[in-house]
Amino acid sequence: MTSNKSKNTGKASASKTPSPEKRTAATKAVTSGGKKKAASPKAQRPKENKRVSERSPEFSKAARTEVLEHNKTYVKDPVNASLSKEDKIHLYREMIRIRRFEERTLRVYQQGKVGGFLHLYIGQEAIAVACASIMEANDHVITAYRDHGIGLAVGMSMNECMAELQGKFTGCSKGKGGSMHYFAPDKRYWGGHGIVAGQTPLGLGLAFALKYQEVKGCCVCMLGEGAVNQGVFHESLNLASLWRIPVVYLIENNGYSMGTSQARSSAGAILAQRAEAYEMGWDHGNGNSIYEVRAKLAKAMKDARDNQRPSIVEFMTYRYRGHSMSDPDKSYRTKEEIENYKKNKDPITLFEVTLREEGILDDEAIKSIHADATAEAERSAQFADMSPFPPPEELMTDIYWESDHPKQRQSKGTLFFETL
Amino acid sequence: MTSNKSKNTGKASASKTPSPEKRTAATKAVTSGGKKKAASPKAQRPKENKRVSERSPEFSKAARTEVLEHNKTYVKDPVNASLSKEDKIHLYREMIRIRRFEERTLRVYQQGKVGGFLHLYIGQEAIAVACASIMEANDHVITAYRDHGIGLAVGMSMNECMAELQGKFTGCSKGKGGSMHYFAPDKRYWGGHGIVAGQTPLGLGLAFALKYQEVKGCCVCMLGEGAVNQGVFHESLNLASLWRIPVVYLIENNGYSMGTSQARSSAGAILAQRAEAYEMGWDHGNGNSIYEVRAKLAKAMKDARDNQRPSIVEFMTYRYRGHSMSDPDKSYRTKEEIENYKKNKDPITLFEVTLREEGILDDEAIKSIHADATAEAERSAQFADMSPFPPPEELMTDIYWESDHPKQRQSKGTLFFETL
Amino acid sequence: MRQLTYRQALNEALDEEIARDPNVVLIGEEVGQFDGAYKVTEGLLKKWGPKRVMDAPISEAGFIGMGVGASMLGVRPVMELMFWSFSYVAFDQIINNAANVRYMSGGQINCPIVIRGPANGGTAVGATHSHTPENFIANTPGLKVVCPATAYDAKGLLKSAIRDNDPVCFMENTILYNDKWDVPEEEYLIPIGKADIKREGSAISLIAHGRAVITCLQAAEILAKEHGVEAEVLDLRSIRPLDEEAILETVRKTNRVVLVEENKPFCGVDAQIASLIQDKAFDYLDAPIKRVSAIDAPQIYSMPLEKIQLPDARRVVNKALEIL
Amino acid sequence: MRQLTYRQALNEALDEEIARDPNVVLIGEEVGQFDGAYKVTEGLLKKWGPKRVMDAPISEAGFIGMGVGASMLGVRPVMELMFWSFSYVAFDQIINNAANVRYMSGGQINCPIVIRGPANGGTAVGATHSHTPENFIANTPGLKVVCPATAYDAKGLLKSAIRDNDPVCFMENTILYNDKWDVPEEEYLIPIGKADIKREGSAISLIAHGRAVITCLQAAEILAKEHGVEAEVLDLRSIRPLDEEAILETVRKTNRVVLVEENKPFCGVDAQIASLIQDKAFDYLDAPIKRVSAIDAPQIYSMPLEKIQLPDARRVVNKALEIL
Ligand SMILES: Cc1ncc(C[n+]2csc(CCOP(=O)(O)OP(=O)(O)O)c2C)c(N)n1
Ligand SMILES: Cc1ncc(C[n+]2csc(CCOP(=O)(O)OP(=O)(O)O)c2C)c(N)n1
Ligand SMILES: [Mg+2]
Ligand SMILES: [Mg+2]
Repeated sequence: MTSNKSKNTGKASASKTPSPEKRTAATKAVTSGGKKKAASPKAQRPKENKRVSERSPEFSKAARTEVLEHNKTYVKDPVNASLSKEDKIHLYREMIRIRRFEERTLRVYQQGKVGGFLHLYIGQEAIAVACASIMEANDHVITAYRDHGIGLAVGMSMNECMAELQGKFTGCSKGKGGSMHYFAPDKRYWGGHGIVAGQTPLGLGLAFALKYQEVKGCCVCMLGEGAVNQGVFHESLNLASLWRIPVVYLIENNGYSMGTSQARSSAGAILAQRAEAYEMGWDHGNGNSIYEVRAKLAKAMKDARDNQRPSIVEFMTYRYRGHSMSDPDKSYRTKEEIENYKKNKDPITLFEVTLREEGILDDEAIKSIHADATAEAERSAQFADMSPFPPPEELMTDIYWESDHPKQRQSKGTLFFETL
Repeated sequence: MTSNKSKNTGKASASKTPSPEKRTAATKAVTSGGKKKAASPKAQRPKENKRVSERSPEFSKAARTEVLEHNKTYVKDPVNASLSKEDKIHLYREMIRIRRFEERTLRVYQQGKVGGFLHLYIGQEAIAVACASIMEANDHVITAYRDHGIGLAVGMSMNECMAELQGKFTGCSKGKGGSMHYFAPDKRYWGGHGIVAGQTPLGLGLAFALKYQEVKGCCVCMLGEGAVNQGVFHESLNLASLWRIPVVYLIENNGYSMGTSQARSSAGAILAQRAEAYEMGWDHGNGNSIYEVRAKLAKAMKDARDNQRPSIVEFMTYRYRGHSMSDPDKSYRTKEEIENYKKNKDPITLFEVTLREEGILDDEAIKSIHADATAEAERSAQFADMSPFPPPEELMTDIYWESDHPKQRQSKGTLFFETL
Repeated sequence: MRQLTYRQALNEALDEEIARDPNVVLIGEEVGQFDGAYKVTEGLLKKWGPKRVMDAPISEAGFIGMGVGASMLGVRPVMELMFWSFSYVAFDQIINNAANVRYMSGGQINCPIVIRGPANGGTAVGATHSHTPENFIANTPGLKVVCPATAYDAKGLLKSAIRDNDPVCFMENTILYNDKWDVPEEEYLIPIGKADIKREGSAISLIAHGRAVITCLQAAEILAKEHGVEAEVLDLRSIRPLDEEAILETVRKTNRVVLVEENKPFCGVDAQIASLIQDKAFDYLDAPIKRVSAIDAPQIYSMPLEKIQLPDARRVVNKALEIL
Repeated sequence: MRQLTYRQALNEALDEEIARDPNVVLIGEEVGQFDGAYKVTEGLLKKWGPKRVMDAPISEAGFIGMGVGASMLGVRPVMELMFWSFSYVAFDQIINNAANVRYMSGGQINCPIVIRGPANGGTAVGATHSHTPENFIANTPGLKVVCPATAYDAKGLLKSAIRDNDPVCFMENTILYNDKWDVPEEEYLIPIGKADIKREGSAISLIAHGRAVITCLQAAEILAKEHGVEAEVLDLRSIRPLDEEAILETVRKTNRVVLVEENKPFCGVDAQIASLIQDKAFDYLDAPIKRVSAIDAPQIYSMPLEKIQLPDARRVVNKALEIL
């Protein structure tokens, strides 16, 4: 009963990048691009240098040439051309921080300290870092349950993230949300949502609020390629286009929704193209090239901010680990496929090669960035370990605004029917 | 906050009929086309002749020329070329029967005998009649709440339909479903569904069952143009295409969902084109031309049956009456617009002109067809009036198959918690 | 005092709150140009323009989710569901997003959204259009549920709902829309969660919400006239928060209770009330708590049968007599 | 007797029913190639091929609606929801279509569909993934709801559900999947709607469904050991139909009841059971009916707190002692 059609997974066409149709707005440097995060405190022991030196040789020569060629286009894009050396190092560091954090969470999970699910972002780092790096002061972002990467990228601390995973009171959501439900509204990051595509109308709503309140900004709403098959996404697209709401739907296409390849879940090759049905703009690109993601996403965000023109931008990427930790990761893809991504398409390695070529990074700098990130991740694990669980009373807070503000409570009567 | 874009309602492009893309199957006469319904009993008093003679002159000369020109294309389509004179008269009669029935229900409603809603099909008759006339032995059909037309067209009696409206026990659903919920599974008509687009996955399921049970057939799932904005329709499209399910989505585009014009509810001009996102076939045509509907729908149904290729076919049409009876029908369209449709685009008049031109119908025949239909509608109203309401016990039947078959009941325990 | 219909009272509440707070925006199908499927929003588009009153396509999950998202940034959307029956296509957005986002974010977010519309049977619109999900919704911590029975309550409660910082699900009744009640000119608010004794009595308590309150008032009249029994009628007005104290108080006074609701019986609101009363006023009960609800079948279309299906005064009276 | 896990028992039921009836088809996310998110369908794609075991995209409303439609033509789809929490995106299809189509068609149609999957908290998957909608679903006439607590029951009830000619919502529990129980080799069916006394006792009745039954059995042990009290544990096994007789019988025997469920309390299943008991066994009650449910908050992520949130044996014991 499954489809007999032979079709592209879309992966095959990852290099063909259809140009955004009907976009007329001139591309302009997004000046806030590359804004810096508070530098992460330096760590003392550079532990991971073995890894660093290991990776570069693995990266094939052909791949290396391809990357450098590819970047020639995107490095010139104004949003990238304006990056300082420090900006670029910052981007690199942020990717490393995410990877090290995720690797560390994996160990924490294996130690039995994480409940439920753990959806790692390893392999997709370029997208979150690119996105956060081009967000302007009134831009917002929201995503699904694979939410650690963007969390760190927008500036959440590893401590609060790691603690959240372990259900600790010091976690970003006081241990109430968990891995899938990170939130940092102060950083204009609205979660972390567990129901596939459930965040897509919420992202629309954030963007609607900007427009309604006459604030110039946009909302980037991230979703997986499997999420496009939820109806509410389509309702959101139609509303976005009809009402000209400044939302950018960013599809992180990692090829699989759990164990289901794109070809087995979605008709049509390029998912972003579904935008055409709604007369929305769309674009499609290589999600492992941070320059390309920045260039294409910045255009879409600008179009949203300046012209109230929503769009879909799809980036092809890959996740190295199983869907969540319980995924045996055996039945639906080959080891070779994973290895090929790691060797030839890794977003961090791609950027490392680029930055070496640009003369911005050398062995020494790379070593220390890795060491810092490793140490920071390690410290976060210790922080989480040492943090307390929420006290039992916390079960009953943060349910209603009113129950949290008893003095300002206007309503009467019983709000809870079985308490501690 | 509403969209500033000036856009087509799709209506403007009704005459541009994009050809079904990528369809390769040769068009072949659908031999069951024009199969006859049991002739409706002749009535004695030809009451409506005044109306008949009234209408033809109103129909403008330009419109007349256009119709005849238009039909030159579609009359040659094999599915129409194979129609006998009787077949054509049958098609005409069915449209008239629907219109007379609907007019009669309106009076019944005004007499206060119909509860709730009453969504009339007047103006859209060509579509239902065309659809029913090309259904083969294993084809199925399902629709939304504007369900009287297709009900009569597939062969339901006016009596059971009129009685249902009045909540009578002799109604097709024993008075339990009402206007929005007609059903005649014995005629492969699966309702009558009140939740907008709620029928779209059901139609998919009927078609799935055919494929699963290895029966060659298809399911036509009708929906309004407003229903395309429900997410479940998109989920259904993706599944249909992915699994190659023989379903044809037939959009009856009457320009409005309640008081909302297409331009105010849907991004994009041609709704059927949303099929492209799913690599489905699509087509678009004039829903007031029964030859055209038959020709285009037959192709789509054949493609579904023969090639397991689902598609969307959209037909532009118009409803003359308000959305339901409580619609004051004042704020969202002009009287002139309605009058123009009645005068120049009426599906019955179009077909009448055509059949006169073809020498198939003359004044006499037309008169008697109208008289029959009027009399039949009148008798159905009497039938309904004389029919009993369901006895109170009927509240508690038809809930579970098991409660209706107590002897075959396998489960135990209490099924109902407040009974009569 | 001037009289307003339930519909006009709601309309006034909306109008006043739009005037009061620029963040209040009405969104729903046909609320603008069409003046509302049930005319609750009549005239508001004309008066306030398309920024404050927005017509939506038939995409309940999309626009309600949008409203939830917008509320996180401080917009105060008042969303109309043409019927609460249509909430089921948007259920995930209500149950998972509106209700949970505050908790899951450790209190960093709140959602001042109102979702309103009619939730009732009794008008021959059949099984797909007659749902009464107050129990479903109130099962979910994080949501509030309000079911006003009179024009006065409808206005005061809707204004409170719009000012509430939590998501409020506001359930009206198409049959009540035309009913007139005294409604003062001057502004007033009714706190959510305060039940109201609509009729005093000492022999038996009839507890209800929504239109069932009106049914109980009729039943009380019959009980008084035909049986000399003075029934107290307690209108819950809101389901969550619930005025437990008022419930227990009337039970302690009368020692006999009939619970009346128009929902289906299984796990209806009155199941919860019965459970509560027998737990907390066990020794005050002189007889089992009795319930009257819709007959337990999908809502029937046929008008005379639907009349039977919903609680009427006679059924309430008979139930009351069983325990008097 | 051989022992099977709850998961294996379900798997066997599916396997046997696929073998028995060519119209039985499994559809759901990851049920095939991935062998099931929770491995309930392990090996079935390999054994039966892609016609009988179909992987679906993430389109619950679409594929469940499709299943309902297919069932109208006699296909017997067994749909997996990865979690019942995801039923909310498909809610309209379940509540309006599966439940109502028979009634609205005057009995012309029936829907032999099974929708199954886990519905439980307790595994730190947070508020969006821990819903227990057995009360919501059972509120709806036209639907059946089954909640097995043991491997034996799971197998016998699932087989009955698949053969049932009405829509059955089958709610499992991920925490039970690994629990082993005696399961005979030979085929057996358990009728839906028959409660089961899982432990006999005379001092108090503990009534529960799903995993709360296991909690009650533990509580009963503690009560016996520490307090010399013999509790009877009644497993409802199905919520609709409901074995009222069995409930009333145990109450008449023990005169004291604690109801235990993992759902949130407001309008939970036990609200209905309490309402029922006090109505129909009023004079048999020596004390108020007590309830133990999940603490009334969105499901918390933090593991130690979620442990507290769900009923445990100690809370059941304490409640029991309140009325002993
Ligand atoms: C409505 C709903 N259905 C199913 C799931 C279970 N689920 C969680 S993640 C996932 C796969 C999503 O894939 P994709 O959107 O591609 O995102 P990715 O995991 O690849 O980042 C599924 C099926 C869910 N959370 N919500
Ligand atoms: C989910 C849902 N939302 C809203 C409604 C109310 N409603 C009934 S019909 C209708 C308009 C539908 O328009 P369209 O699909 O174009 O069909 P038409 O009435 O024109 O035949 C609306 C909004 C509904 N029945 N279901
Ligand atoms: Mg994916
Ligand atoms: Mg329409």
